[in-house]
Amino acid sequence: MRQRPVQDVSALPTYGYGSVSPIWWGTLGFVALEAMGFALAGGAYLYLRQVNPDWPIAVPPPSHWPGTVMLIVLLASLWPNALADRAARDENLPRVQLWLVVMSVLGIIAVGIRAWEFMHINVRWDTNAYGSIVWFVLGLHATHLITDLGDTLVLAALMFTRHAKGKRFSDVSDNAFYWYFVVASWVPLYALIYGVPRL
Amino acid sequence: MIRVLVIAASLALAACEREDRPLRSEPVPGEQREAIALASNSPGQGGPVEKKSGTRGEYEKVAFHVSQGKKLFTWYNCAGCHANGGGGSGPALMDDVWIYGSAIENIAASIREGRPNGMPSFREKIPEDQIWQIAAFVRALGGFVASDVASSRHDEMYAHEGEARLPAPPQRASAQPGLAQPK
Amino acid sequence: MRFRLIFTAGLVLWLTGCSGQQSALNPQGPHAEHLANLFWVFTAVCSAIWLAVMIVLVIGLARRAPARLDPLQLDRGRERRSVIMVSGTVVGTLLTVIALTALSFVSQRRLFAPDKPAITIKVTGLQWWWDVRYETDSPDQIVTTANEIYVPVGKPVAVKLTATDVIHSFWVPSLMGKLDLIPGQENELQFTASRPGIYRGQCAEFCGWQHAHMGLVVVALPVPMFQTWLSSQSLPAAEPEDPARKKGQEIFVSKACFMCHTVRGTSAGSRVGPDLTHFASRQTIASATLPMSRGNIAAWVLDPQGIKPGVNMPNVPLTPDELESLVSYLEGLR
Amino acid sequence: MSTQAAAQEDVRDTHLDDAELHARLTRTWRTGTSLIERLSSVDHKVVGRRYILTAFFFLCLGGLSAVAMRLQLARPEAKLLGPDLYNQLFTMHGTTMMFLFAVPVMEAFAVYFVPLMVGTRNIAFPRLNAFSYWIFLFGGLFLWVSFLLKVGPDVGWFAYVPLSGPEFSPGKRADVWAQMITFTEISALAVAIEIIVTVFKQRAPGMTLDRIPLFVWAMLVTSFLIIFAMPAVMVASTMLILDRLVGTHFFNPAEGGDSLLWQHLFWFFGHPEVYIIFIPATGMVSAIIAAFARRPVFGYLPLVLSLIAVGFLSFGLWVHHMFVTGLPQLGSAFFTASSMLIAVPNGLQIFCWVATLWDSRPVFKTPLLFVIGFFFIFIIGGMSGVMVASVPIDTQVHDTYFVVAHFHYVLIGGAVFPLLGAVYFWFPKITGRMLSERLGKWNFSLAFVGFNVAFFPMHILGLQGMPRRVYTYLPEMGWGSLNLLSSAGALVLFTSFVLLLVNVILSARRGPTAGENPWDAGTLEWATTSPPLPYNFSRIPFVTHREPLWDNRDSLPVITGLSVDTRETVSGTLTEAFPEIRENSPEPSIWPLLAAIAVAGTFLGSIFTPWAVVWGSIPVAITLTCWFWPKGTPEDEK
Repeated sequence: MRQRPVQDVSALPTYGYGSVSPIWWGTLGFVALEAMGFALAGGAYLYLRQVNPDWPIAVPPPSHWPGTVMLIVLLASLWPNALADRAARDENLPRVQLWLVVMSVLGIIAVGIRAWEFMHINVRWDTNAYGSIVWFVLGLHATHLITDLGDTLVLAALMFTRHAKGKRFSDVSDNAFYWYFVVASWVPLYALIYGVPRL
Repeated sequence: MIRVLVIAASLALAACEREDRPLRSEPVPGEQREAIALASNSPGQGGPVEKKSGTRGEYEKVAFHVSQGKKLFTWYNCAGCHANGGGGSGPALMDDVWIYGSAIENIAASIREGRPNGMPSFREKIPEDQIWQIAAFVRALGGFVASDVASSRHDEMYAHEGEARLPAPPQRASAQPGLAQPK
Repeated sequence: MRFRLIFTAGLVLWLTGCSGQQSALNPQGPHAEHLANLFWVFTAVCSAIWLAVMIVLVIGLARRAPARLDPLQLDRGRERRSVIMVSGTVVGTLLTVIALTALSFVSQRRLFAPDKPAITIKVTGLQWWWDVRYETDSPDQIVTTANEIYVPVGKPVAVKLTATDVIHSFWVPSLMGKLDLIPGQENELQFTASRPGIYRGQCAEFCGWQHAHMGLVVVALPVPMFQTWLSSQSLPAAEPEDPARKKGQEIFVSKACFMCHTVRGTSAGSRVGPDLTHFASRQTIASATLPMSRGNIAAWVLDPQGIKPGVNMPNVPLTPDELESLVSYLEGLR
Repeated sequence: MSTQAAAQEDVRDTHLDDAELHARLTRTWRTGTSLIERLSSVDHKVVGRRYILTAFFFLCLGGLSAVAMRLQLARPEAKLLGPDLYNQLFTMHGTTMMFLFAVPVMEAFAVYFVPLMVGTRNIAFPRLNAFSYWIFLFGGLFLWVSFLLKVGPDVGWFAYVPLSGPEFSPGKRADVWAQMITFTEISALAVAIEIIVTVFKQRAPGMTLDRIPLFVWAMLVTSFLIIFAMPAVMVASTMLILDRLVGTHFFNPAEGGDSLLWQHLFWFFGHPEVYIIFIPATGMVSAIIAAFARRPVFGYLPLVLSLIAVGFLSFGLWVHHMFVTGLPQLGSAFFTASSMLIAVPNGLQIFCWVATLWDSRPVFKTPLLFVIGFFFIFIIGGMSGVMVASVPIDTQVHDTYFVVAHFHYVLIGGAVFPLLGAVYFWFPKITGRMLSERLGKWNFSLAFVGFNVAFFPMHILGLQGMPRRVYTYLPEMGWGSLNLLSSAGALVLFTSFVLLLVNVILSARRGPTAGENPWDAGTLEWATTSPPLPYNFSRIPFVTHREPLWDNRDSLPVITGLSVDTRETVSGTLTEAFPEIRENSPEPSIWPLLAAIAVAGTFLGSIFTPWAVVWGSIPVAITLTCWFWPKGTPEDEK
C-alpha cells in the first residue's frame, strides 16, 4: 500500500519523565496490583478478626514501637526521595548520586528496623491465625522494602558508571515514584497491625 | 533450563515413591508378618538385636503412609498414653531415647506385641499394614523421616510443630538405635 | 438446527418421564416442590428469550440486506432504527432481570424462613459417611445412627450440619436444596417430607476419594411408626443367643472391628466409624452404596478397599468361618 | 536533551527509498537465527507465536484428560480409572484449561495483535514479555511433569481447604498446584501490564480513544481485570503453601483460622477469571463480525461501555459461588441481584452484534460460522447462568452436572468458539497462508454438534441429582444412558479439534497465500505484509478513522522522522495519542530467559523449604540486574 507522509516526529526527544515515560506507567501498573495485594491481605486480617471473638488471639496487642519507628523513618525518607526525584529531572548527576546514596542507606535502615520488628512480634507465625496473618502482612511489606532497596542500590551503582546519562535519570525518577508507594502502603498497614488490636 | 532439569531429575525418583497412594495393602486375606528377632524386653544392655528384611522400610518413604499413621495414632488413642508424642503415662516418642529400638521394625514389633509396664499388644486388633503406618508416623515423630515425606500440622489445637519441621535426631540415636539409656 | 429440535424433543420426553429416586425434578416435599416450580418458571422465561434471540438472528442472517460497495456507507435511517430496537431490548432485559431477581428473593424468603421444627437432627459429615444423632431431652433416649435419617411425615425437620474433617454438602434433592457441612461451623437446614418413602441423597461437595459413594437415605415414616423406630433405636443391642452369633460377637470385640465401631451394650465403644448398634435395621450399607443383605455384608467386611478404594475401613484378614459368624452377628443387630 | 546530536548521528526514515528502508529496518529489528538469538528474541510476534502454540499444546493435554474422564463416566461403576487417578485428572483438566490455556491463549493473541492493531513496532516492555512467556512455559511443564511423577494435584482446580490443607493432602500434590498458580499469575500479570502500557502510550498518532479497535478495548479491560483479580489467588495460594509448609493457621478453625476465607479469596479472583476469558472473546467476535458483515460494528460506544461495565460488575459476583455455605440470606440476595444485573451489559453486546448482522450482507466464511455458533451456545450458557444466580435454584443445582454444563456452555461457547473463529480469521496474517475452508466448515460442524451432544445432557443429569467430581456412579441411579451420550459427544468434539490440527498443519505448508488483507478488513494489522515483517510497519501509520484501511483506500497516511538504525517507536499521550517521545524499544536479551530459570528454580525449591526463597533470591537478583544493566548500545545510551 502506498504511503503518504503527514507528520514528522524527528524533533521529538527520546525519553521523558513522569507520565510521558512508558516505564512510569509500567511502575504504576505494578503499584496497582501490589496495592491490591496489600488490600486483600488487610481484608484477610479484618476477616479473621471478624470470625474470632477475641483479637488478638491469646496474646496482648503487640508493642507499637518498632512499627512507629518504621513509620517515622519512612516518612522522613520522603524528603530525600523527593530531592532525588527533582535532581533526576534536572539531570544533575552529582546530586542524584548523593541522594541515591542517602536513599540506599535509609533503605538499609528500614530493612533493619523490619528485622527488629519481626523479632519483637509477641506471637509466632505458627501459634495461631493471628500470628499467621501478622507475619504475612509484615512479610508482604518487607518484600517491597527489600525489592526497592535492591533497585535503589543497583541504580546508585549505575549512576557512578559511564552509563549515568539520558534515560537513566528517568529510571531514577521512576524508582523514587515506587518508593512513595512503599511508604504510602505502610501507613494503613501500621494502623492495621498496631491500631486494630487496640480497638 | 539446565538447573530446572537437574532439580526436576533429582526430585523425580523421590517423588514417585513419596507420592504413592497404596490403598490395598497385602494380598487379601492373610498377613505376612515381618520375621524379626524381637528386642529383648529387658531394657538397656547393648540394646535390642535387629534383623530387618527392609521390605517395610518403604512405609516411611511414602507420605501417604505417614499421614495415615498420624490419623490412626489419634483414632486408636495412642495419644492417651503418649500424648502428642511428648509422652505421658507412656514414654515420649519425640526424644532420642528408644528403649526398644528406634528402627521401624522395632516400633512395629512394640505395637504388635506390646511391651512391659502398660504397652498393650495390638496383634489382631490393628491390621498389619496399619501397624506399619503408625510405626512410620512414630518414626516421623522421632525426626527420622525425610521432611518432604513427614506429616505437617493437622487442623487441631497447636501442640507442636508438624513432624516435617521437627529437628532430625542427633547422629548416635539414628546410627545405633536403642543404645541410648532409658531415663 | 434440525438436530437441535430433535434433541429438545428428546429432552422434553426425558424430563416428563423422569422420576429418578434422587432428582430435583421429582419433589416429595413442599420445599422441593417450591424449588421445582421456581426452576420451571426460570426455564420457561429463559428459553423464550433464547428462542427469540435465535429467531431474530436467523432472520437477520437470512435476509440479504443490499450490498454496500463502501463498508463505511451507513444508512442513517437504518442506524436510527437499530438504535431504537437495541435500546428497547436492553430495557426489556433490565425489566426481566429485575422481575426474576424479585421472584428469586421472594422464594428465598419463603424457603429459608426458620420454622418451629418438630424434631432436630445433628448430622456430622466425615470421610465418607454421615453420623446422625437425634437430639432428645432425655439423655437415656440418645439415638445415634449413620447414613440414614428417619423423619416423621408432614412434620418440619431441622438438620444441624457440621463436619469434622473436610467440607461436605448435604443434599437430598427430592426434599430440599443442599447446604454445606463445614468444619468449625454449624449450618441448619429445614425440610418436610409430604409422603412416606425412601429418598436418596448424596454428598455434593468434593471431599476426596469416595466423594462419589458418600450417599445417604432419608426414610419418611408416619408419625407412630417413626416413634416406634426412635424408641427401638434408643435401646442397646440385643444379646446374641445362638452360638454362631456369640462367636461373632467375640470376634467383633477382639478383632479390629471394635477399634473403630460402637455397639451399645458391648465393650465396643469407639466413635471413629459408624455406630453399628442397630446395623441390620438399616436399608443400606457402606453409606447407601450396597443394599442390606448377608452377601453384601460379607463382601464389605471382607474387602472394603475393593468396593470403595481409599475408604477408611481396612481389609481385615478373617478365616472363612470367622467371617461367617461375624456376618451372622452383624445380621442380628436389629 | 540529545535530540540534535541524535539527529546528526543516526539515519531517519524520512527520505529513504523503500528498499533501503526495508534493509535497514530489517537489520535493526530482526531476530537472529542462532539458538541463543532465538532464545533472546523480544519480538512480540515471535513471543506471541510461541505463546499461542504452547497454549494450544496445553489445550491438547487438557482435552485428553477430559476424554479420559468421559470414558470413565460412560458406564456406571466403570473400573477404567480409580478415584485417585480420576481426582488428579479432573484437577489437571480444570487447572490446565483455566490457567494454562484459556487465559494465556487470549493474552497470546493480544501479545501478537495489539501492537499491530495500534500501529506500533513492538509491545511495551518486550523483555518482560519474553520473561512472562518463559515463566508460563515453566509453570505448565512443572505441572504436567509433576503429574507424570504421580505428584499431580488431586484437590480440584479450586483446591478448597481443608481438603487441600496439610492434614488431608499429604505429599506435595497440593503444593504443586499452589506453586503453578504463582507461575501463571506472574506471567499473566506481566502481560496485562505490557498491554495496558502499549495501548495507553504506543498507539499510532491519531488513534484517539474512540478509534481504538474493539478487540484492543477488550484486551485493555481484560488486563485491568487481571491486575485487580489475580493478586487475590496469589495471596490465597501463598497462604495455602504456608499452612502446608511452615504450619501457619490461616485455614485451621481450631486456631482461629477459617476455611471460608479461602473460598472468599479464591472466588474474588475466580469470578473475574471467567470474564478475563470471555471479554477478549467478545473483542474477537466484534473483529470478525465487522470483517464479514462488511460494515463497522453497530454501537461502538455502547459496546465499549458495556465492556467496562462488565469489568466492574464482575468483582461484585464472587459470593454466588458460595450460596450453599450458609452465608446470611440477605447478603446472598444482594449477590443474586448483581449476578443477574451483569446480564444487561452482556445482553447489550449481543443485541449490538445482531443489529450489525441485520443491516449487512454477511459473508459466510468459517470465522463467521464460529461466531454464529457462539451466539447459539453462549446465550444458552448465559440463560442457565441467570438460573444459577438465583439463590434458591442454586441450592439445587450447585455442584451438580447442571453447573458443569452451564460453565462449559459459557466458556466453550463464549470463549473457545470465538477463539477458533479468530484462528481462522488471523491465521493468514500470522502465517501468510489461508486455512482450508472445506476442512474449516467440517471443523465447525463437528465442534458444534459434538459440543451440544456432550454438554446439553449434563443439564438434565444435574437436575437428576448427579453431583460434580464423582469418579463413578451406581447403576441404580439411572444416569447411564445420558452419560454415554455425553461421552460420545465428547469424542466428536475431540475429533473436531484433531481436524483443526490437520487443517493448520496442511495449510501452513501449502495453503493458498493470503496477501496483506485477504478479508478486506479495516483495522491496522491488515496494513502490513502477512506474516508481518520484524518491524511491523516500515513507517508508523497515522490513524484517521476507526477502520483506517476502509477510510484510506488508495494510500496510507504515515509519520516520518524515526531513526532506522535503532529500535525507535513513537510514544504518545494517553487520550489523543499525540506523539511525545521517540521511545527506544529494548534489544534482544538472553537475560529474561535466565531470570525465568532462576525464578522457576526458586519456586520449585520453595515447595520443599522456605529457605529456597532466601537462597533463590540471589540468582534472581543477579539475573535481573544483568537484564536491566545498560549494554552501551545506542538504545541504552540515548
